[in-house]
Amino acid sequence: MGVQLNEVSLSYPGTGLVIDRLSARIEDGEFIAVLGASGCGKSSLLNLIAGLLAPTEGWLDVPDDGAAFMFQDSNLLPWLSAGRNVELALKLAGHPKDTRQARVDQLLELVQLGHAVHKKPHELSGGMRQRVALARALAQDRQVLLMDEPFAALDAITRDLLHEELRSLWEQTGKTIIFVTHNVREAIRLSGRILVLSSHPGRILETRRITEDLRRNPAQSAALADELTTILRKEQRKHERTDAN
Amino acid sequence: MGVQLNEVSLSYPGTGLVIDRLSARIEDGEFIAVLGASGCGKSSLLNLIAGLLAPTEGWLDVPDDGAAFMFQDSNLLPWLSAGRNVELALKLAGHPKDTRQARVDQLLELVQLGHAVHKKPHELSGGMRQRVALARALAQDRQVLLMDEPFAALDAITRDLLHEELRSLWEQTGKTIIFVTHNVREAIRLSGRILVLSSHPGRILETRRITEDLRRNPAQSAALADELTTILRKEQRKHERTDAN
Amino acid sequence: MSALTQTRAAAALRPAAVLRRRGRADAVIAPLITLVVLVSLWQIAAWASPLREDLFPGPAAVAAKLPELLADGTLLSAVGTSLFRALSGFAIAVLVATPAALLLAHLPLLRKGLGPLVSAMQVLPSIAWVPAAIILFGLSDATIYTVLLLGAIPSIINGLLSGIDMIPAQYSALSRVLGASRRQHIVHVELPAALPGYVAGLRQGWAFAWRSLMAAELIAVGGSLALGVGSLLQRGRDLADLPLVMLVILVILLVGVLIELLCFAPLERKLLRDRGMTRTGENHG
Amino acid sequence: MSALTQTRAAAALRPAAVLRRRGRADAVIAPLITLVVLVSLWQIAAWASPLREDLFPGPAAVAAKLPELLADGTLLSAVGTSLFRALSGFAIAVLVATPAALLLAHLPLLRKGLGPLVSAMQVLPSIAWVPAAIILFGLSDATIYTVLLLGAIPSIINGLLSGIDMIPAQYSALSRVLGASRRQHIVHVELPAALPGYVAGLRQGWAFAWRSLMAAELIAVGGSLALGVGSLLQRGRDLADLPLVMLVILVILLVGVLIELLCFAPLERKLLRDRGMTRTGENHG
Amino acid sequence: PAPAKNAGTAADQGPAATLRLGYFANATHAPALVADAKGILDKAVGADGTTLETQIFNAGPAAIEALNSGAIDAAYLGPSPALNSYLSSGGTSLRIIAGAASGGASLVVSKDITEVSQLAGTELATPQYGGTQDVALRSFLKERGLDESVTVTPSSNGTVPQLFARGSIDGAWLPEPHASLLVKQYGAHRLVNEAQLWPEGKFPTTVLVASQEFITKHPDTVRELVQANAQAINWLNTTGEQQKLHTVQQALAAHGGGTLSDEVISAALDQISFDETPLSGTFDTLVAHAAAVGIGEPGSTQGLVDDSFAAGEGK
Ligand SMILES: Nc1ncnc2c1ncn2[C@@H]1O[C@H](COP(=O)(O)OP(=O)(O)OP(=O)(O)O)[C@@H](O)[C@H]1O
Ligand SMILES: Nc1ncnc2c1ncn2[C@@H]1O[C@H](COP(=O)(O)OP(=O)(O)OP(=O)(O)O)[C@@H](O)[C@H]1O
Ligand SMILES: [Mg+2]
Ligand SMILES: [Mg+2]
Repeated sequence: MGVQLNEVSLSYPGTGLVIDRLSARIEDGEFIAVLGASGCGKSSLLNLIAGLLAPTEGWLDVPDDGAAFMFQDSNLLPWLSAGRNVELALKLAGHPKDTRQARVDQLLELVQLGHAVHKKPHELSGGMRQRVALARALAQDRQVLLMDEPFAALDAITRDLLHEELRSLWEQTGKTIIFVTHNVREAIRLSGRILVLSSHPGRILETRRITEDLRRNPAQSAALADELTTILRKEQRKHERTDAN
Repeated sequence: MGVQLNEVSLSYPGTGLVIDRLSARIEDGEFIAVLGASGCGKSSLLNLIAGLLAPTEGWLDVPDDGAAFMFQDSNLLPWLSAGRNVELALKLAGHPKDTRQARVDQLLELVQLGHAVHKKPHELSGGMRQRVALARALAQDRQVLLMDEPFAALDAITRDLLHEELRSLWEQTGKTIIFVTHNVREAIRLSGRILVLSSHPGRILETRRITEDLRRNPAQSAALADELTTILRKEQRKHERTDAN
Repeated sequence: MSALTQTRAAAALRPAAVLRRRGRADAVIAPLITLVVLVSLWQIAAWASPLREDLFPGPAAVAAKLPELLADGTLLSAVGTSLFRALSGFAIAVLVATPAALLLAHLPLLRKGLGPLVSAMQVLPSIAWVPAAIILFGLSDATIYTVLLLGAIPSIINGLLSGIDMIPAQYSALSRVLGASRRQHIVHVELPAALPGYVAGLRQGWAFAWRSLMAAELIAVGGSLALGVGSLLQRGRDLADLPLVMLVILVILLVGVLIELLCFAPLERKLLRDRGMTRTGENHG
Repeated sequence: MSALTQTRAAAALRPAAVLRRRGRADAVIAPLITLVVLVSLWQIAAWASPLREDLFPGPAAVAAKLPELLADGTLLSAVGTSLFRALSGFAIAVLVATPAALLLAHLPLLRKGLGPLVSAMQVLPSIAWVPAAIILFGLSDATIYTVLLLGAIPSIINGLLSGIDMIPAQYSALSRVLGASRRQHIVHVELPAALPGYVAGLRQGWAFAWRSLMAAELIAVGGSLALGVGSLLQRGRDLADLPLVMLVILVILLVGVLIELLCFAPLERKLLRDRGMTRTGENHG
Repeated sequence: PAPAKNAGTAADQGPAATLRLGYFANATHAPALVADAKGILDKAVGADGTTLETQIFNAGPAAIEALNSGAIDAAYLGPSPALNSYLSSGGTSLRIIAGAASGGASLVVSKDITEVSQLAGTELATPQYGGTQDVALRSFLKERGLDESVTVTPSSNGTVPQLFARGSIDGAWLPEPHASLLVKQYGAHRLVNEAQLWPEGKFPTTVLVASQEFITKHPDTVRELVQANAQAINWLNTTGEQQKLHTVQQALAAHGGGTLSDEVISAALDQISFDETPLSGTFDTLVAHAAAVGIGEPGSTQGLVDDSFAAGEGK
């Protein structure tokens, strides 16, 4: 039950073509990182997979029960406390009432927010909101998990902690995880495969498999990080040149 | 015309004490980075300096004309295009009408968004919105510039580019810049002094001066980064232990 | 650097319980002061005015009318009757209008077809319904409720619809992602998100309900239908009894102020506070 | 994996010009279909109903009334008169209510003192003002406008106030940071941010204006005051001329639908589209 | 230009520049309709250079309010609004300067009620609480001991036919043409003609009033108005049935009141007699009736009627 994209294109009325005949096959249980310049279409791609946007052309195949999605902005419901926001996801996923509170507490503990269950979103800091959103995405408990820059607003320490949690969750549950990040190192550290998107329009520029060996080897990781950064930089340069024309 | 905080405390009704008798003196023209765990009170501190919150105790002194502020969320006005959002800042800063358009174009070029002048915020990607907010903060042209995680949503390449722009802007204008970041390396790369905040409640845990020499020396920089990370990690541990009690 | 900065900062939003408590006291005292000021102005105007006393009765003349109306219980029972009709009618209107608005919001074609009609029905004066209601229901409370409902329902529908329209698209996306059924989306996301706009619509709906009731109560001034405030007002006009007219106006205003202070204002304040907003316009300078 | 997923995706929001164009056509056709359906139902009910024809006139009987009223120009001139009064009165009401609402929003004490009174004035039936207005202004258009304004202004004030209340606090913070003066804050931030709620308030205000006008037009049917639609309606009622009553109701509905379709709906659609929202309830499944 | 507290200090100022007259587009206001439509009024006041402005009202209260505010100078009205205004202003607001119509009010009931005694247990409507017909019905019932067993429902002229048609009420005490409308089109019949209850069968239905201020300032204009009223009434009383009907219907149509059938209007005109004497003697009785059924305060009608103008008409 992976995800398959076949010659998928997407254009917005004002913007034009954003994703151009993109094809990809993501196996069941894969952990995929998506890299790309700001505005290249990463969030749009996740929206397509989540079924929130329909492709202008092409087709895609996702599991019947959809995908859990952690949005780029935390998108918490402002009238619900942190705990209730997470609980809503559990409720809509069909969890019985009596087990929900315990699960909410557990999930918020996981993201280091056990003390903030009763806080409303406007009483939380930016990073805390993002963590509540993360807890909510985990509460959905779907086979496919889409995450849009899940750790962008977090400090290094909390981020490290959550990296570990996410890895072990993936190992235990065998979920298919697709996450967008701007942090090349983060991508190498977490994922099994990295997709690099080009911009204007978005296509797959590069695909890299990350083996356990490579991950464990600091020198090799650093080399790959440099390489990916160079690819991204080259892509950006190309655009500056085309823009100047 | 620096910023001075004297025994400043802040508490929120539901949360209690967030900043505890914090004193600091930021000289005119300094470039300060603020580090700290998620939820420790960094945004609250900037809000205090910007005059958006009043301290529960203590007092602070800021220049008469207030401070330019780039919010953690981009906080663009949704009914205005990217260009008009920036223009509004120029208008309210008293720029004459005939020079505004040129300045808007210049600022949006600076943040690599020359092509998106006419886009409404909802047509922009997360990183693009953040860059518009950055352009708007620069448009305000105040002596003090407060920035709350200005580059969090940006890819590494764009971030590098904007780092350079920000440095050269600071060198040219001699602004007092206070910026919050989660990226220790970013702090070392940009700032002249780093303040590390503790959490629950927020106090200044450490202050480090960054010299040009240190910045140029990769090994020394890396060492400092490690050291700061260790400090932050220790602080976090302490809390885990107190929480468990 | 200057002291000015500090005053600016001190004037900023201070998240302290003290302020909130002072606000509560103000909420009672300020309307009272307004009342005293308005009554004084009225008395002064009555003295200074060159108009005959029966054309511009002062507060004293109006107050003199009060014991008489209180003595025979007319006023109290009229207020009681009208208030009961208005509140129960309003409750029914809310119960009917809410699902209707949801239907319109979720069936685009239905909305395109009926939406303009609903807005048009809002502008139809209540008395227009009277002949039809009488033919259908005769001189019964059903007639009065019909006129009231036809006045209030379109307004509440429109209020809820515009509340729903203003819901950020991201909440709908969230609902989809969480796998909410349509019913769940409505209950857990749409209604709470639209609530502030909805309450604004309810306030207008209440006004429409009350005004339509006044019109409906002109159908019959007693007899088999209980006497309401609207009938009393008309009676004052019929008998050229301006003190009575004024008294009824004051009573209606009083009822309006009380409903606002006891229901809508606290409701709205709670909703906004839940969402981290304030109501009193203290948010700027 | 299944085809089902694909249909779900296809049903999602498709940002295509095609859809929008189809939407425009719908916006005209759907109300027309509604009209045809309603008229047919009415005709069937009239045939089936055991009521006498003068008590429940069918579309034919009402249509038969039309040529007569059109011939002597009564109907057209009455609609013209009322529409002119309503539109000009509404414009004045907006011009008065907007600054009043801003004052109330920015002076917390004033709002606490007068806010409940404004809400209470909304519930005061228009005819309550008639005696006072006539005594002050005699039988002039001023009287009619007074009644209309007192009906519409409180409603628009409340609409704008609740629009302002719902402005996210972060916009006010932005204004402060950008160094906006209070006037600049109002013009550049507060009013545009409150606009969707304000337009909802305007729609209700328009309804109040029109209904108050109908009440005011009952004062006089002719002479120095031109005949309006309200007078025509009252005449139909007085003489138990139900076809006339129905005809006037239809005319009022028509005016209401046209104002909605030509003014409010496009305005609201533009406002929402500017902010990346949609109006038609297409946002969920 | 609302009247001052102590109106009437100004003395005779000769003919008025304009005479602003209010009336209803209604069969009981036929003298006004005819006087206006046939130019009788124009001619009468025009001789002194006075211009005439007329104003059509829907109901008594608005006309009284207009008179009180000085927006009109004189009006054709039912006696009860005139009386109410006179009493509530302590006798300072207006005076009745002539009669216009009398008679033309009946208790019309459904076919199955043929005797007054059968009224017990019924529900009867009147056009307006405390109005002329309302008081008449209540005192009629009281005198016959029926006031406990009959429900009186004040509604409005326009609402009564619908109530009657669906059987919500058993009858109504109505003025013309509403009584005739019920008889001709809704199958009611006349059980009591109010004329039977009054000496000589005369009681006021429409009177001509003027504000006291206007009477004091412009007695000449008032006199001309009263004369025009008398001429119109004379015309109504001497003209053939058909022409009378035609003229009245046309005048009604001109003011938008012409939607009743010829049959109803002609029946209504039959019921009404037009008479320029103000029937001064009846007003105390009206007040007494009202007080007896508990509506309004007993008050003195002394000075309500000013028949000095009507008297001068004899020349
Ligand atoms: N309006 C509020 N009401 C109550 N508590 C609040 C409010 N705003 C912030 N807080 C609390 O104050 C603390 C500090 O918040 P702040 O936003 O300053 O953190 P931060 O350091 O910016 O964190 P982050 O890095 O996640 O953005 C948090 O614990 C938060 O819950
Ligand atoms: N609703 C919309 N209407 C028009 N254009 C849009 C819309 N949403 C996104 N775009 C455009 O599509 C492009 C891709 O946007 P997207 O949000 O997918 O970028 P992203 O890769 O997620 O960027 P970031 O890293 O900054 O979040 C951008 O150029 C943006 O301007
Ligand atoms: Mg994105
Ligand atoms: Mg923060």
